[in-house]
Amino acid sequence: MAKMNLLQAINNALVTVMEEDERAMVFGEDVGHFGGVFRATSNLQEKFGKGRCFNTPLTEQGIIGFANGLASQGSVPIAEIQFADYIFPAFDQIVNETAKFRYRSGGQFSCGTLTIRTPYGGGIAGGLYHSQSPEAFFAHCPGLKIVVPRNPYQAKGLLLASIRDDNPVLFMEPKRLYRASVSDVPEEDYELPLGKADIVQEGSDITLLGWGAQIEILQQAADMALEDGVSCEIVDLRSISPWDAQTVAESVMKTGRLLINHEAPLTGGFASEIAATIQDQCFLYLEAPVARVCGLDTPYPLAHEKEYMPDQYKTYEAIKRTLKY
Amino acid sequence: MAKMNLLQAINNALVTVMEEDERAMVFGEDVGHFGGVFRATSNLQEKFGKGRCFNTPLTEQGIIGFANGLASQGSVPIAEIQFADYIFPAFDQIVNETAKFRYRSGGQFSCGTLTIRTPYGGGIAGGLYHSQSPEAFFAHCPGLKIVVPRNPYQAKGLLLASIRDDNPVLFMEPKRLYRASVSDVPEEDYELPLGKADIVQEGSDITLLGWGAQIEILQQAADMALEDGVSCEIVDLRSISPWDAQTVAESVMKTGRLLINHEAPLTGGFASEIAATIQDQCFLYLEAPVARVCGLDTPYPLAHEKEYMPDQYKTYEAIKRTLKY
Amino acid sequence: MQDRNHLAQVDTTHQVHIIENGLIDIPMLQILKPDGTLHEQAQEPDIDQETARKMYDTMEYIRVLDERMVGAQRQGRISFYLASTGEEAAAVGSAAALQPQDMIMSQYREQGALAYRGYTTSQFMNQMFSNQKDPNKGRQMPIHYGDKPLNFMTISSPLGTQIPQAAGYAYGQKMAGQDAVTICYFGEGAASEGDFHAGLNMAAVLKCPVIFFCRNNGYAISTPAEEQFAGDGIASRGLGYGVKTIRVDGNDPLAVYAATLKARELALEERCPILIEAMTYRLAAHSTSDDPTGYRSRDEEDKWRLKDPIQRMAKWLQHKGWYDEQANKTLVDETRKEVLSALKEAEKVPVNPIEDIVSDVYDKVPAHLQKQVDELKDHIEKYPKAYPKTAGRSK
Amino acid sequence: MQDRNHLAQVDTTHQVHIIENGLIDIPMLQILKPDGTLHEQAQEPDIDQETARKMYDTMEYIRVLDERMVGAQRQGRISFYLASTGEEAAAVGSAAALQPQDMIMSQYREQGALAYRGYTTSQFMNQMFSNQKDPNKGRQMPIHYGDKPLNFMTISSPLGTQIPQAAGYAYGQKMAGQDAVTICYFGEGAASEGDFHAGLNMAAVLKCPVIFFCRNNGYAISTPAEEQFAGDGIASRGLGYGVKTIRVDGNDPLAVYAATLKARELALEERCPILIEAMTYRLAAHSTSDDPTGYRSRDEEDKWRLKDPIQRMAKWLQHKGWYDEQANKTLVDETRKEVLSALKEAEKVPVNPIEDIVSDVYDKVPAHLQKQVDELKDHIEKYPKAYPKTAGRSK
Ligand SMILES: Cc1ncc(C[n+]2csc(CCOP(=O)(O)OP(=O)(O)O)c2C)c(N)n1
Ligand SMILES: Cc1ncc(C[n+]2csc(CCOP(=O)(O)OP(=O)(O)O)c2C)c(N)n1
Ligand SMILES: [Mg+2]
Ligand SMILES: [Mg+2]
Repeated sequence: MAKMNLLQAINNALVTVMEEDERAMVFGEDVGHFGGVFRATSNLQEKFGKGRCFNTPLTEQGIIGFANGLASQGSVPIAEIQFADYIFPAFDQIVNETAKFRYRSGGQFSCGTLTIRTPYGGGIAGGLYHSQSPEAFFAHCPGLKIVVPRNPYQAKGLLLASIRDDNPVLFMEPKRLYRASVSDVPEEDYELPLGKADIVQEGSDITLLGWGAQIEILQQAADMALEDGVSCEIVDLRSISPWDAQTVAESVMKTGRLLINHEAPLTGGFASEIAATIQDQCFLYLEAPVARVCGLDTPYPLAHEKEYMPDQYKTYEAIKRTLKY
Repeated sequence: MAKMNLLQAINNALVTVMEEDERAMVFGEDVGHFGGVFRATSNLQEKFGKGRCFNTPLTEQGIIGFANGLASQGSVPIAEIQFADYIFPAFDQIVNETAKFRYRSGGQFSCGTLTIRTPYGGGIAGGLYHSQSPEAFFAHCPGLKIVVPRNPYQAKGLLLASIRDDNPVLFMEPKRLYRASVSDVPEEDYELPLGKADIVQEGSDITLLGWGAQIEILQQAADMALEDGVSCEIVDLRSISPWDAQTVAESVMKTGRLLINHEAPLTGGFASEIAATIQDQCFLYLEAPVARVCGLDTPYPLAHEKEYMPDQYKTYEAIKRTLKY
Repeated sequence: MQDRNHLAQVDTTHQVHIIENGLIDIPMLQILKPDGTLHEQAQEPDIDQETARKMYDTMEYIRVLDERMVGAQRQGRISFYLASTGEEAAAVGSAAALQPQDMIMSQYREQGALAYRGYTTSQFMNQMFSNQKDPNKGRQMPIHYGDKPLNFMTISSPLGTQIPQAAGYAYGQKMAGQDAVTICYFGEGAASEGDFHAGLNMAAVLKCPVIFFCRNNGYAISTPAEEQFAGDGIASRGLGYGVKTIRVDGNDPLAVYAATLKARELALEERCPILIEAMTYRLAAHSTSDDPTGYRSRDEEDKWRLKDPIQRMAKWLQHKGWYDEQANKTLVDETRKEVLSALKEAEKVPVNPIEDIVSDVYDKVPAHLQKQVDELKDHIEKYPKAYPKTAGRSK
Repeated sequence: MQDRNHLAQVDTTHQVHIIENGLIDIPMLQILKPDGTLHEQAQEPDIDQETARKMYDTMEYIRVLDERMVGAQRQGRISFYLASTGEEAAAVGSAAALQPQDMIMSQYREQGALAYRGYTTSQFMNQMFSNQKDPNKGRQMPIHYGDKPLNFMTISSPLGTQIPQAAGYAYGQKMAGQDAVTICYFGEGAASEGDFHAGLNMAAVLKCPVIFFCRNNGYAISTPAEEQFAGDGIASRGLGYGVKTIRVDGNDPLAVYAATLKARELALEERCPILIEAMTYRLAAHSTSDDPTGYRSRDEEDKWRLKDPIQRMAKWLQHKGWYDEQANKTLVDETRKEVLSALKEAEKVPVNPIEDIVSDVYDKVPAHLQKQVDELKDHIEKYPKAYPKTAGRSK
């Protein structure tokens, strides 16, 4: 075990996989000698050479196009998109190509070995172009997996599993935790399962569901609610796609209430899918409507960032409303 | 009044607006002399000159980038994306630029005059790249309006309103109705409201909600259900964004049941937003879970297109299940 | 850290110096005259009779296949087709210069390259009927072929996407130390996509052994080349990327062959990309959904009919004494018959059972898709008449 | 229909002819020697004392502003800054050659162009403090200026997106018959984006009066130009698009001025795009979030310090007798004071009231957003301490 922050845990996972599999390659804007603008890829070029860890020209559509080709050839590309806000030029390559490669070829070719890493989320005074949480855009696209870790331990285990999984994975890293979140991380190799939610805290009155950096928010709100005698179950979804409806439904059947929290705008955010599914699967168990505590339906603000955030206070208020319903 | 098919109604709306406003310009791949691959822009170049109706090079990101600039300058661009499946290279220009232009500039500049027209949807043996219904990808993006007509009359009135609305509008045309749907269309100018759903048929037992070509499917299913004595209310959402939650909620409060149908894959489709909102707003009125009859969570198939489609039989079965719940 | 100087190669001038069209001249390699004889200054590529005959036969074969399939579409037997008439030399001449281990990533009008690799008439038909013998499992519209054993990447409809992919594929080949390159075909229309820019630039910077082969056939559906770009074709872009570039007469099979041979050699030796622009003309309609009389004249087409690559090669073969009139007639007749019978055969083969609707979305069918297909199967059982292709069948 | 022939301009060759790097030479316009004297063969642009002084003063102003704001960021007073040190001549020299009605679409390192147009120190500060006096309403990170009265388009962080937009804007200007062009600034890094390709190609084909102005400053964050492209800079791409192109010494204010003047003239006269590549060097860190010692040597930077555009122009002004040492000292001192006081002032101005969180998403606030902001206001009332910027304030 070692104390690592989230960046170190990711770097550690990358070293692990690059040592093990010489087909693994890490690339993106500034990821080479410099080690990436957040330094997640520090020292990889020194350790594994310029052929396996390199800067690309500044073109997200090119990075993912290149990665798709490399994956279909049998290499193991780990591509970085510098900010999730800049993933959209690659949207076509991801949604029409990465995700449909295996299907359209009847399984002859695929991008199964591809992993796309990208920092996402707000709370860092980044404004509308350094704060977005675009998971829902990709969750509507069959063929991709989407994974979000909540801390360094989760990050290493989930990233190793994502890289080795034979499906393309979009691995979204909560950047406000990069240095802020520190935890014990085993130095040896381990994997955490994809597609499985994680019950972070058991409780009986309401299920609080989220992912990534928002898990901390849920924890704070749960602590506030506890003062009122409310027992919250906290579930980290971890995989947005495919998502673990079963664990969520079981939790809701137990608590009778569900609150979902995400930073992305409310409308069409992934909470809507969860609410739609759970109201169907748990109709007779629900004692109140599924509550969504999300970003506003606006671009991500700068001056009003605090006000925009689905923070612990808004979450706590929604817990109270849901319990009083 | 004249009998027009959906293409003619669109062409007629374009002529109307180009005659009225010389800032209006129509462009895209093959839209010039040829009049577009579906012929929606026939004769516009002849009538209004090459300066105002022109072919672009083959680049969707360029078409929308160009259109964004043109709109911010004060012209009235009406850009065509040849198939909705090919809108993804323009995703960044739409989601990060078109939609955020006004917001980021504090209202100094905007793309309010822009309209993007694109044919969408399946049922034409088009396979995974000529059949997609990408509305949900855009519905998660504040700042855009999304409009879908169900027939020629609606198409002309909604397109005129979309072009004149001072917000960027994504106007999605159900291509399987292009020639198949014929209706009486006034030759004079008229507009239909954006953001307002349309009650196509009143009923009392269940609300069937959809848009575009699926309204026909809902009608057929409603006819089947009528034989069993079930009275269906059919609502055409028309605007996906912003959507008319009020009309839908009122209908559901009356019928107690809601079924939503769309062609796009189930997970993260726009039905999820509607279900999430309605279970919240109508929790105590709902006698059964909101039902979603949608595409499978796969790319759009070719050989199994019929099986994939959320058709009248699947809809009818879901009506029965919902009523029996 | 070593100092960098991005001005090292730059000369200085003191007058406003404008770089513009016409500054370089990019001539087009032509080896055969239209009458099939060699240009005086031209060197015949090192090509044996067998290869030459295979090239010729493949072009003839494709011409017949195209013609028959356009017919089949008109009869309503298939939903869609896209012919390469007039452009056969571009695909076949280049494919002939490759090795079987080279990956082919094509746009959609390069059926000649696939046929040259050995794709059979039945295989073509199975794809076009989306039946269960199609290795792509009937998932795409006709002409979206793909065959892993032949190193022919499954075609994707969105234009240009294969261009950066080809750079990546070739990079992977290089890293794996393979004696192989990737060839990437695309039209001059597709070259307007952002992916073209990304692909060429990345290939140049990352030194990928890839041949970018552009068929400049004058049209992208109805859009003529002059409304597609304002530079000197696609070749003039090579310089901007620092990519070695060759322009070739796309209707001259020998020139295409020679250019591609050279390109492959350079790509492997120098581990670098090469751009080939083949100047040709789309004699066919864009596809069976298109009618070119709406945007071009018969007269214009006729001028290009005179440059027919098949005729040109036939004449050269005659000069060489490698042409066999009778064998050729037999080939054409046999192909016609073969196409018809393969078509009839493929028509009868059912589509994949319904289970396949959810396969290959992921490596394994996840729980939510299993549930969706199970419900679908129950539903089909209730309404067998509504789903005639799959009702009553199971895996 | 008139016949088209996309081969009309193409010559024929009979040898494999390879187009490659080095085939054309794209020299760089330099008018001033580093010592501020004119090159013998160079012609001094037609520039009056007032314009020359304004250019110089603007560069000095920006140098001071940059330096002070980097300091303010280090003190934690603003969250982010991005300096243009060493590149002032590129932005200022080009802006000086434009007319006020020309639209400026910049990347983010062209504060010099904005200052030249008359943006005041207070305006800079209001943007950087996202306060309610910022016409962009505090919606973007520091340095994302935008000002409609000055025809300066609000900056967008995603790189390259303004390139096709500039083509469209210029097309609109042309269609409206305006005597105006658009200038579009971007870095050599941004020129790798697909949007660059789309923008230049469309502008060329659709004949848009736009000046594409590339600052090639050798780096995109840590990525050196040699890992960004393999061609001869960005200028060599102009030929591929059929876009008239000028390369200029970006550290020579007179050369930049002369090139842009010429470009504007051509763009208006011929209604066509022009590409200018200004060769310069980013002496500053990429931004205050960056530390260049991780990827380049001090020594390399020092070589470029010798090419300082401000020094060069100062010497030329001295030669001309237009330099006023005292006035210059005053300018620098005054600017320092002005920046400090404007900063203190702007710091105190509150952000917009909470109602603005939902404005400008649409032209009017739609019902669902009204509801969201109403709920938010109630919430803020309950937790005023958690939202100190907006609690207790209303519009
Ligand atoms: C991204 C994308 N946009 C649009 C289309 C529709 N489309 C199919 S073929 C075609 C023209 C392609 O022309 P070109 O690349 O020159 O190839 P050619 O047909 O001439 O062989 C168009 C616009 C598409 N398939 N993909
Ligand atoms: C689409 C996109 N991708 C990545 C980034 C992150 N980013 C900001 S600036 C920059 C480097 C830009 O370099 P260049 O264009 O050369 O301009 P310079 O900073 O040298 O002036 C990068 C990668 C971005 N803003 N937008
Ligand atoms: Mg073409
Ligand atoms: Mg740069």
